[in-house]
Amino acid sequence: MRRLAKVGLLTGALLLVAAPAYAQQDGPTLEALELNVLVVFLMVATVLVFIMHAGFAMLEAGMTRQKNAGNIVGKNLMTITLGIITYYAVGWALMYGTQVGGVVGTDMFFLRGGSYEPDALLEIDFAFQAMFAATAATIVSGAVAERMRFGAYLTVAVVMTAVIYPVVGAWTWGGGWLDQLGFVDFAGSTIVHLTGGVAGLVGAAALGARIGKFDAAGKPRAIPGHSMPLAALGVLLLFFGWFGFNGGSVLALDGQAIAGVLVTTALAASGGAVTAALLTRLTNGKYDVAMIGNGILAGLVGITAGADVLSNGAALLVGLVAGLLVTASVSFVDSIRIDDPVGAISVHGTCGVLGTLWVGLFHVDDGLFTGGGPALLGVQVVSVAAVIAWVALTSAILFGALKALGQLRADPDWELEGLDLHEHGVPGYPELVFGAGTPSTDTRPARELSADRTDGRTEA
Amino acid sequence: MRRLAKVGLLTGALLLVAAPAYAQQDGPTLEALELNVLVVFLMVATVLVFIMHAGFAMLEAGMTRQKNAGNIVGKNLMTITLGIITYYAVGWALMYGTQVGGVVGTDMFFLRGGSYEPDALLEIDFAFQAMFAATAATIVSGAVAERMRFGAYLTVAVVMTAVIYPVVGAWTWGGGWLDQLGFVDFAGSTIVHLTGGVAGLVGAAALGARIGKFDAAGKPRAIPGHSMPLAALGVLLLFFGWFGFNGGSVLALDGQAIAGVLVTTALAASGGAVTAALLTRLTNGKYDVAMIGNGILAGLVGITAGADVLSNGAALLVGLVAGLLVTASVSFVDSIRIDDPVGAISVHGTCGVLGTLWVGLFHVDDGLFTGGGPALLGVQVVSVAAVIAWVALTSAILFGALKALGQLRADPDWELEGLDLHEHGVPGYPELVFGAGTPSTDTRPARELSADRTDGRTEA
Amino acid sequence: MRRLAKVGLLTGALLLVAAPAYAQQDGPTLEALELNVLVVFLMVATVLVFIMHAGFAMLEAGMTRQKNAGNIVGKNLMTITLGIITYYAVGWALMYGTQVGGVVGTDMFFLRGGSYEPDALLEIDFAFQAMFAATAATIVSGAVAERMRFGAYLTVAVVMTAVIYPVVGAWTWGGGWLDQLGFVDFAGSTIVHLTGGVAGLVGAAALGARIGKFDAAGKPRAIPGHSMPLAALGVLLLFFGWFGFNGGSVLALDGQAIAGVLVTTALAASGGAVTAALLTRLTNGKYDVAMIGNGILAGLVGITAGADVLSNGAALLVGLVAGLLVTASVSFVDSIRIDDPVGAISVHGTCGVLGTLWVGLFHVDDGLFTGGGPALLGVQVVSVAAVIAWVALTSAILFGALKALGQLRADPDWELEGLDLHEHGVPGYPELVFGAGTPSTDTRPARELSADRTDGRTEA
Amino acid sequence: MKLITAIVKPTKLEAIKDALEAHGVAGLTVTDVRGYGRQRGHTEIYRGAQYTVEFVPKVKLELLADVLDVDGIVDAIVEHARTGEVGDGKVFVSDVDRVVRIRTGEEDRDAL
Amino acid sequence: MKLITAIVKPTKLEAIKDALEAHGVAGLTVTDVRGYGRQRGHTEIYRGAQYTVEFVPKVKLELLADVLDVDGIVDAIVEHARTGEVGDGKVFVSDVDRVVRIRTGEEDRDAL
Amino acid sequence: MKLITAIVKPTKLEAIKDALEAHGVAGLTVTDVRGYGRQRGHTEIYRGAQYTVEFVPKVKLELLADVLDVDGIVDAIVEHARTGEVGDGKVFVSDVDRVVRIRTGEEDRDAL
Ligand SMILES: Nc1ncnc2c1ncn2[C@@H]1O[C@H](COP(=O)(O)OP(=O)(O)O)[C@@H](O)[C@H]1O
Ligand SMILES: Nc1ncnc2c1ncn2[C@@H]1O[C@H](COP(=O)(O)OP(=O)(O)O)[C@@H](O)[C@H]1O
Ligand SMILES: Nc1ncnc2c1ncn2[C@@H]1O[C@H](COP(=O)(O)OP(=O)(O)O)[C@@H](O)[C@H]1O
Repeated sequence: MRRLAKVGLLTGALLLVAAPAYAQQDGPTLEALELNVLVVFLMVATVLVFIMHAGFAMLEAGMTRQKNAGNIVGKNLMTITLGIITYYAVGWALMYGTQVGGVVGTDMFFLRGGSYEPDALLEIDFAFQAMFAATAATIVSGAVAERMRFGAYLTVAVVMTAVIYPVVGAWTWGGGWLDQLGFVDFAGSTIVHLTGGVAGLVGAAALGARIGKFDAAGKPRAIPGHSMPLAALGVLLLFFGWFGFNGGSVLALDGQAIAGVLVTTALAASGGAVTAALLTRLTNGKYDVAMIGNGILAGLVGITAGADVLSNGAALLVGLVAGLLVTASVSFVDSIRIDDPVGAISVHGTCGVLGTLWVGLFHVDDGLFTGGGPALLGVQVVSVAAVIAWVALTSAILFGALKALGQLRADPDWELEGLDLHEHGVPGYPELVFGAGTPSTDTRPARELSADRTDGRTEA
Repeated sequence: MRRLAKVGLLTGALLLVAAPAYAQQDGPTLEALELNVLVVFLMVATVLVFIMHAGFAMLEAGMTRQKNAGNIVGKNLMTITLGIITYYAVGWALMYGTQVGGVVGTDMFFLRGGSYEPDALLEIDFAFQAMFAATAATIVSGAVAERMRFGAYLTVAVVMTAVIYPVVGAWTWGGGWLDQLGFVDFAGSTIVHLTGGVAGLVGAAALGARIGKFDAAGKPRAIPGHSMPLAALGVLLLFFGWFGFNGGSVLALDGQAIAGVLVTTALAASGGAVTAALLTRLTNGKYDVAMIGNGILAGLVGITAGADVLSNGAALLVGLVAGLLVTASVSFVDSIRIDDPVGAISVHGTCGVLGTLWVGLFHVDDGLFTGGGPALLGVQVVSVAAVIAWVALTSAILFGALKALGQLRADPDWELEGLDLHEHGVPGYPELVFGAGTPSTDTRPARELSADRTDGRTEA
Repeated sequence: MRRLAKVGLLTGALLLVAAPAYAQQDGPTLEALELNVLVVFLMVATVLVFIMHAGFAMLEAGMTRQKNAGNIVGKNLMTITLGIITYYAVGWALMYGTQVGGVVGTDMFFLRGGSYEPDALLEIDFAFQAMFAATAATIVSGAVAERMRFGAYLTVAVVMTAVIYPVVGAWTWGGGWLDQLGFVDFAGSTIVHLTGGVAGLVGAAALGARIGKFDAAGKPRAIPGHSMPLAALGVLLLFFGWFGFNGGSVLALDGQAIAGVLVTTALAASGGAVTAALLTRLTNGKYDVAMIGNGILAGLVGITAGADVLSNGAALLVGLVAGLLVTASVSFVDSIRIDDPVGAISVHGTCGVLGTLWVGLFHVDDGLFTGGGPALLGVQVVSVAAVIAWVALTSAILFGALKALGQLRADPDWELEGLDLHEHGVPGYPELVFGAGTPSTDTRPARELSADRTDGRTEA
Repeated sequence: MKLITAIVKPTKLEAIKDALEAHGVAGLTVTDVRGYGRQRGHTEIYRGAQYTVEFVPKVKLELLADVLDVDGIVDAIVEHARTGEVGDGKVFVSDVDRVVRIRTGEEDRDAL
Repeated sequence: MKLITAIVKPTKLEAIKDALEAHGVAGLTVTDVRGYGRQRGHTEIYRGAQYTVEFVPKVKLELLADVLDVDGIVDAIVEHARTGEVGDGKVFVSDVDRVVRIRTGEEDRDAL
Repeated sequence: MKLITAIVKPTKLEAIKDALEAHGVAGLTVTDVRGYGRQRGHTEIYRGAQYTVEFVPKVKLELLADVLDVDGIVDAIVEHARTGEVGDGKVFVSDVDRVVRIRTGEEDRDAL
């Protein structure tokens, strides 16, 4: 029987079936209700962060060429799924298990054992945080797009979600040494985004540029993505999901904090769009839609560290600055001959730093510009440096090893003809490559087919 | 440290960190919990209304030509972001600030000052309502698609969210003169949709038709959109978001009302699809998928004014009627030589009127056909007229000024070659225009590239 | 006036307006709050299941050819809308009305009369379950894609949501004979997915294969879908929605159950991706992205029956197995010359059986392998058989009748040229078929148009 | 050397290619084109307005061949492209001065 | 028999087709092509980097015609394709040995 | 006047165009085509079933040139299109009666 019943019955009856111990212990008390509502709130946040992976998939597909469209979405499908399994098996344990020396957790592999009994909060917390881990990994996929081998990428996704990101998490959200220093990173400008951005930078550097990205003189050439509608859809899905990314990071049924975070998040994203639009209009005479998309994401990364401790004004401002910074950073990355097809390094790396330092400057209580002195800013700088060092080191080893094994970069002809064909056997858009209606399948003799339709046509 | 803790600890500990004053004041009381849950409910509604902007982006992109695909999604990205900033700075104040004469608010610019202290409810209410403001603006972008300058559109989006929509809002939801008359518009058939539809009509009229829309004899020619899958995705994202648009408009933790609204919303949308499908099948012999999409949206607009005060039967009926009406209206708009590429005027304008008057006819208590007499219907008619007058007047001034300045319409050759190229520098689908794999980038001498792949190929 | 007010005022004031009786009866009690929160929770679940229809639309469109893209999304638009109306009028009554002999309900047509008064729980439950009914129907549309007439499909969608699915539902969730036997199917591996999969199989068999699917020797030929990005978006939207499909099926504000269900759901989906990826890599040397997508969905279907009664380990395992099974099943279906363009039979049918039996094997308390003996497994087997028998029989009658009437299959030339053109009059991507910029509309004499733009171009 | 060009219905491409292969043709080149001819396009209704498509999707085959093979190839194409319905298309033959195979530099017959 | 080939601006296709129809032309075939010529492409900025498009979208018309009709058709195309701006394109004429209508097997003039 | 047609690998287009530009060629027209030849397509597995692509994406260049320039241009194309692998494609030359530049009405050499 599956029907909603009157609440009294329901709470009793169904809970007894589903989780007897739990139901007994909690009863229809305010505390029990609050806990249950908290789970619902985090369910909402979890699914919102989840859908960011569709956002990344669409953004990255839209901003790369059609010959690699199947490959890039394949990477996204694998990142979220492999990421969940890896984080379940290992990542959570390193991040939230009982710590050794404030550096790394040591128990709770497969969510078992350790300091927590499996319960509602552990489970929902895991679900929410697994989506974050996969986010850190998927950022890399944008920076290394269109030239990295699929198998190598899977390795990177596993190591990111098993080790690189969880260790950063252990130092910070897990209560490790940076947390003890007083590091403030609400939803992960540094912990998630900068981590992904740095790994992306190392990956892009190790891989080298796509064929044709730089001309003989080393001047960057634009390689526009194949579908602006998909890219825009990706940006909007990311923006949508970010409300859960930041909102859910309140991690408590605290309406005041949740509401505040949603507003600062919306304002910062909006600021990023506006300055990116105006700047490209002023410098090139045209509104660069792809850069507007990057501006929105830059604003979102910029607010992530301080969404709960910045005023609305400071939030709008960090968005406006992020929109400018990302535009400059994209050109800078080009100028040092790093090829980042979707701007992941600038959006997540550069603006991740911005967002983290911004907290040191504008924290409502402890910011340098809000009368809090330089202490917090100092902690933020140290933490950013520590995270960059760790991620750069480990990802250099990782990408270095893959390169040494000859497993990192796709063969040039794979790259020229498209990774779809060589890694997956079929193009992302087969009919654009091989002609519409493939296979052209009218192999039966004409008389077996009914006569070709002539309705609505006249013989001249 | 960022982990969910047992609830007791949690409520205490985290709240103390995040918002000490708040935690002290509220404690773990039923009232505090209710408030917090209300914020979560409105968070859900807010993100749902937000994602309608992805719906509009996909719908409008899908229903216009590929040469303008980047332009149209660029407009959508800017509408929601500019709209949030403008509504934050000005729009909210005019709509909900302390009113002068029941006509317009005068304080609370940048959400500061005025009758409310910044608190959870103000913030979440702002977030929710900012999405509505941007919706009113984005409706215009569909009606003016494929021929309006980007800069001019940005101006329109700003004025819509800063003034035109907020004043309508002030008269109604803000407690102004129409509200005092007794005007009933639950979630905005008139306030949001008709406002957008009228501005779209004025804009489309001021711009004139796209080149080629009408033949030499003035007969309308269909200009099909370039992607039915994107259009359908847009419709479904809009339908999805509408559950938040209407559901959230309950603005209270009232399960009875919320559940009822979700059901009436679903039934009306469904009704719209069915009559649009059948009508096109009966009149043209073929099911017009684009019109089915318009039918769904028409049903949604039609139920919006009365989602909480119509019976399920009346809801289904308004949807069925809306599906017919929108089909007729699209042809009518064509017949008066107004070019509305996506049907925005018919969906949001015509069916906005339908939905508003429907409340006067079928309001469970006060409808003309439900024994309530003609009073409510009278108020609805007056209110619709007032809103049309205000929006028509102000948007005529706005579009008229842009036209007078020569800033309104794109040059004919921009329009013919596509706005993407001329306004943004790069087509929305570069490889469909300039060939796959652009730039064709095999510039290294052949010996540097590994030999072309021959696996799986045989030399004859 | 539409503003959030302080909670005290609000609960009183707004509730009194919206639903006086309700407000009086409930007051600000814990029970009332719990009921209201339950509605919000189910609203979240409802909208998530709703968006699965966008997932199906994108998946099915992406995995079929561009000439049928409008047709397939048109089917999806009609399935959800027709489905809601039909389930409202008839389906709910058969499923949840007062039963006759444990077989079928007999009252509550149009949600009226019967054992429940219309109230918040009935309404939200209906909304949630209507989305399920439409899901069972839409599964069919994938299996019969690219060759079935639109009108015939509408008939099938109506019969599925009016009768075939509701009767299965009556036997099980409605409290009928299978429920009384002790059948366990948490969120519908059998009730929803197998039902859809069996009807899809019957439909595909009745229709015959698409022209060109099998060569002269009967060997299957791949007909790749036209857009991997759309297919991947579909998969991710389905995964997203499945959190509501399974999470919402807890049907109670039980945080423990909800959190657990989300985790098992995520793990199973992830397992499906991983084995599908590895298996295709091992057998073909290439990662098959479309099969990875199928693997995710297979894992989701596999966990659906037991999401609340499987350990995390058993959940991951069922996903891993589902990823293998779906890959084998797709080949098997091909080998018996059934043409299932999107793999619906394998994903929903085969893995629906897997998931249902898995409960018999691994149910935390009653599974064969967890010390519960064979009783539950027996019930599961019987139930699966009963559902297959009912659905196969009724859908054979349905498809048989349509075939006998000559209304089932599209004419060969419709099929060859694309259903879009013949059923809907316009291709899903008109500019890919008829050239960009259709109609080419520069019909005014050259002098009327401003000179072609020459900025940025030089005369040699 | 001759160039044979055929404009045919897209659904006939596979059958023609198979026939030519059986006929010993070693290569050909295909282009998606749109044709205007006796076979009129469609007039449909889209969102209430008339939608006239005057061009019909076709496929163009280009085939370099030795003079001696031309007639056989033309006949094979005509046979396998024919449905008997209006719009079956055209085959035409024109002269080519010189053909080079890029890979080897071979010319004319040897280049095919 | 002659083959007239015209490479023109896409926006001119409809006007040319209408003119040719008025001129009694019964059929033609259209291909989307990209041209490189005196009309340079664009140099734009996309995400901060230079984006040079050296090819401009054009449309190619191919038209089989009787020798006697060639000049009139060429003139009609030139007239309706002209904007006077660089990039208007080319028309060229070449010789065709033989034309077959697939549907009927008719040849040459009768095949048009 | 002559028409030079080349069917080449898409990745070679840019190099060929640069070489021809250096060679003084003022214009050319490019079409996306699919080729069937000695370079076989792929046989892949997609969702468990065999997926045979018999056509390979190629690019067709068409180039009107004066008789005197033909050999140099053909050589330049052959040189820059060659990878030495099967599938490099063909170049062929045919005769053109007349070329008109639409913008000006100039003919033949002057029309290029
Ligand atoms: N004079 C022509 N020049 C070039 N192509 C032509 C000509 N006439 C017809 N075609 C091409 O042949 C196709 C079929 O021609 P049509 O007149 O419709 O039928 P049929 O060849 O059966 O008489 C057209 O769609 C067009 O592509
Ligand atoms: N030599 C040539 N061979 C083939 N096509 C050419 C040649 N020169 C120009 N074209 C085509 O004609 C188009 C227009 O040529 P262009 O030189 O830009 O302008 P115009 O014809 O007005 O002088 C080009 O885009 C190209 O498609
Ligand atoms: N007889 C032919 N007529 C027209 N095009 C041909 C012919 N033979 C080959 N081609 C074109 O040339 C391309 C390359 O030919 P192929 O035989 O694969 O390699 P190669 O030219 O190196 O021998 C083919 O893909 C096809 O487009």
